[in-house]
Amino acid sequence: MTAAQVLFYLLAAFTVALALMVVLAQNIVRAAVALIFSFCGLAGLYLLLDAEFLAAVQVLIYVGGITILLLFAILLTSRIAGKGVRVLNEQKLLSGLVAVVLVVLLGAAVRRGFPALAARPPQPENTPAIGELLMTTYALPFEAVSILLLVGMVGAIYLARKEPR
Amino acid sequence: MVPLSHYLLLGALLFGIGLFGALTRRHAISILMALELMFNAVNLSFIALSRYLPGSHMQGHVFAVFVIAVAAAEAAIGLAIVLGLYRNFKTVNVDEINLMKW
Amino acid sequence: MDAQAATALPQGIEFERGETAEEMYVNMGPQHPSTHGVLRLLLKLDGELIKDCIPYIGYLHRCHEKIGENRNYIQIIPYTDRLDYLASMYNNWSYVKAVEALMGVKPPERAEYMRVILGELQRIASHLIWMGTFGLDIGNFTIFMYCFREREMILDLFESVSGQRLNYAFFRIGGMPMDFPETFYNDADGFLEWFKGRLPEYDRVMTDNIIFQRRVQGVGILSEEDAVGYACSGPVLRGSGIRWDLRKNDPYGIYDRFEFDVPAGDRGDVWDRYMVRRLEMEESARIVEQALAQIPPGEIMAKVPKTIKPPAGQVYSRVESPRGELGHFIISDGTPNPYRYRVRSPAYVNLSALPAMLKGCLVADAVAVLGSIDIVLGEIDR
Amino acid sequence: MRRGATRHSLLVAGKSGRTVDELIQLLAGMGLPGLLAQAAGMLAVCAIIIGYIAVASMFMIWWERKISAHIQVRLGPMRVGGWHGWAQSIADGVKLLLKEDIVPTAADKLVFALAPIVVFATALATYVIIPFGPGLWTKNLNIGVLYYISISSLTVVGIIMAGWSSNNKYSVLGAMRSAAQAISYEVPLVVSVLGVIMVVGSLNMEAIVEYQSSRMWGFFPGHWLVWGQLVGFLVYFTAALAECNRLPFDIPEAESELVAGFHVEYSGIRFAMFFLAEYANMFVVSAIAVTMFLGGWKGPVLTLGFLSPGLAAKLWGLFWFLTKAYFLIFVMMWLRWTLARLRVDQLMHLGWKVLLPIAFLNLGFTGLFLILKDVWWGS
Repeated sequence: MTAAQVLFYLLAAFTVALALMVVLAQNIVRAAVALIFSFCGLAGLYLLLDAEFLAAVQVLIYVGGITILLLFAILLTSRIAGKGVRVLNEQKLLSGLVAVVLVVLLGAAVRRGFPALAARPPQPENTPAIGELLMTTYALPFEAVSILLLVGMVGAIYLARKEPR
Repeated sequence: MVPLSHYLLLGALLFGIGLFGALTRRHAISILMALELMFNAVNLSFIALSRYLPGSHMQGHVFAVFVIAVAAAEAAIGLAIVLGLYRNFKTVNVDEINLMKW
Repeated sequence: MDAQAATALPQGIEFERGETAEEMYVNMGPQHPSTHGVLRLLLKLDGELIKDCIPYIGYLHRCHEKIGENRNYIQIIPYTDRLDYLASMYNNWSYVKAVEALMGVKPPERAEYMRVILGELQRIASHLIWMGTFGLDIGNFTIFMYCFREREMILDLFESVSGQRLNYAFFRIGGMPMDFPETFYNDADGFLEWFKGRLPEYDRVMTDNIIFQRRVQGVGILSEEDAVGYACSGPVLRGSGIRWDLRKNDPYGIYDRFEFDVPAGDRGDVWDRYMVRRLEMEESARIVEQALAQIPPGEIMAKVPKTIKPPAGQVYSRVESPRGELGHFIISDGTPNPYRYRVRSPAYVNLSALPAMLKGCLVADAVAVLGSIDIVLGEIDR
Repeated sequence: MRRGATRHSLLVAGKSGRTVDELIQLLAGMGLPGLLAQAAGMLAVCAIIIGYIAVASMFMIWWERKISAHIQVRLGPMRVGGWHGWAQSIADGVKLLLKEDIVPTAADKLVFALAPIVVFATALATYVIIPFGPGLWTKNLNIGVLYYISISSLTVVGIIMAGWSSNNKYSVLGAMRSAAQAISYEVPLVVSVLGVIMVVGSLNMEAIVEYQSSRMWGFFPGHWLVWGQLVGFLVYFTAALAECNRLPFDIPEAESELVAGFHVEYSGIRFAMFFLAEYANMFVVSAIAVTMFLGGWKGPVLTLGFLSPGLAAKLWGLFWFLTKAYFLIFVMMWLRWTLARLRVDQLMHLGWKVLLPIAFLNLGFTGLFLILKDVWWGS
């Protein structure tokens, strides 16, 4: 096994274990912390895929931005969470079944669709290539996303604003 | 070398876990977290495909960037909704919030 | 939420129930770096916003007044030192003045001058401590050491006069026990000279600093009506725009012989209270200078019997301490012990206005506002 | 598999990760198998950095105490160790190591234990890209600046973990303040740095330093980016102060309001880790500022007869780099001991309504300037 393989399986196991903790943890803050670490594991996987720009963006946006926001909202809405509260609803079995079936189907599709593709074609340097694509081929979607972000920002502010008395 | 299918399987597994969480968790913020997990599973697949498929020209990366941007917007709005729910219902457990209008 | 509120609140105290669920009850104190002693503030917070506040006192209660009733008139003097331990001279002064009024004794002129000099120096020392700790409250650590440097000099002066640095017990019924030592006049002149040079330094660190101004301006506003309604006095009252100073409005001793101004604010915010104290230091230095120039030679002690037995009757005497109107109320029944001995403490009364000032402030403001009242727990709890 | 490819895929190496690679090759030359040599080399570098952080932080703590003391007309530590109390930090460190490790009963033990590790590990991770001198870096990443920005945003995670797990109202308040502050100041920080990246056209730290290397009239460092990007530098420095939780932006730990904020309940070695991380972060922030605005390790190089020219250049580079970085650290300490603390709302106001627009204006003008330059002088 090469270092890359060792690292891949370690990171994969780490990420999956923490993802399980996210959905199963009793305590929501612990779940959020597990989410943060699983994002870090995913960033490591991106590095293994030579996607260093996205790895950095992953850490910056997901860990430094989104999960911090999540934690902030958790601190605002729930005090030190009580133990023994039911965290899953009654659809456990059904949704578990759905998820398992989905994973099996996807796995089958993957096995069938991408038979042991292991060679990596050469790839241009990440950051400039992405920048160029965003500014040329994908300029329109890029602008659409910026408008989406603007709309999201306005909406979030409107929703979270306190009603004027 | 790690074959592409392993990355895709990992993505599928994470997506399944996220789906299970989104369907079963009671806490609204937990559901958001499970959603983020699913986004990330998709991102992983995008990037893996982009890396392995010949002639992919980084499109997967660009889509991942878009997904991250959308996820950020989703998180902000979702959290604002959660705060609104909390203000109105004094709870964030979605199965207790069963009124269309208050 | 209810369970939490129940544990946070002492028995018998209840906040109004709010409608938002984001409230949090926080105990600020009794162990907290910014409560200047053992004060406990119960804060009802909405995020960082203060919805309500209840000061909860009594951690330093030591039956000062009851002890007073069981001591004779001279023995009480050292006890008064412990009231407002940052301005002991004024406690002595107010008490001694009350007994003198009860007995109809008038201290000699030189003793009056000595009292004014020591008192005004004490006011500077007290305001210096206040300024330093106020700096700590809003996160400016350097002013603290600057102020303590000058206060140390005043304490050196006091030590040369009375032998003590904090609790002097230096005033006597009917005058002063000892005259100034020879070196005192020179040292006092030197100190005043030095001190005037230091005031611009304080201004550079505190008054002129934009962050400091932003932190204190428009914060913790106490309106004129509220200030009067809560019976505030001293810099808190003057900060709200009422020029009320007992040295001018009810001149005692020889204060009518000196020229000085009474600074006052106009908005009643923390900044005004800060500026009032800052300017008062200059005025006090002016008074000390005039008193040092005018002080006549002569007796320092009036004729007073060995055992002090004031005639039956009652008296209320007040002085303008650095914190406001400090009063002593004494009922005598003709015996060597007072029948009733009561202290009107300015910090206690001023503290009662805190909730009014705090409504709608942030947690950080709570510290600044509390600091601007200049409380001394030794006096509040007695 | 090719060796070069491994390095590229694993560590995203840049053009020249010189000194570290030399070390690894040296180890490999001693007969260690490739993977082991690489691991040993990494461990050695890690040990060097941790050692540097420990020593430098202790020095900075002592230095800050001396600076604050002299600002406040006192002397500071004078006893321990003899000369001006130089051993005071060591004594304090030993004391903290020996102290009882207290975990509050109601705390979430796991998160409580993890939080200081997260904070310290993030501080450590940012040292990877700091170019101490020519070739003196752990890894010369292509995405250097972006790497710093993303890793530095992790600190707040540790702070929130600490604040929440302590189960103390003051620490929760501190954690919330910290989260709000980190999010608000991350944005102007990134935007202010973008100006530099646009001018240089690279995220690589070495490229940024090399861009600033030429001098005017033979001595004046006219190509330091601080001249053209003065606004960016000021915005960066202000936001960086906030990122380090230093006064006037230390509201997450404001001792006079929140007692000590997020680390109220920590003591002993765990507290020491927070403390070390704070000083380590100060150094990182200054080092990044030096690299991006103040010419990095560039400075007059004098030849030292008894050293080879390459080594002399490295040592001089290290000297100039540390001199500039510690000057910035001195400024940070100076500010801390002369300014008052901002209030939460003022902090937000400053971040969103003052720094951010200024940073955007700076970005816009930089872009305009670059375009005009292209149009007038041609590329």
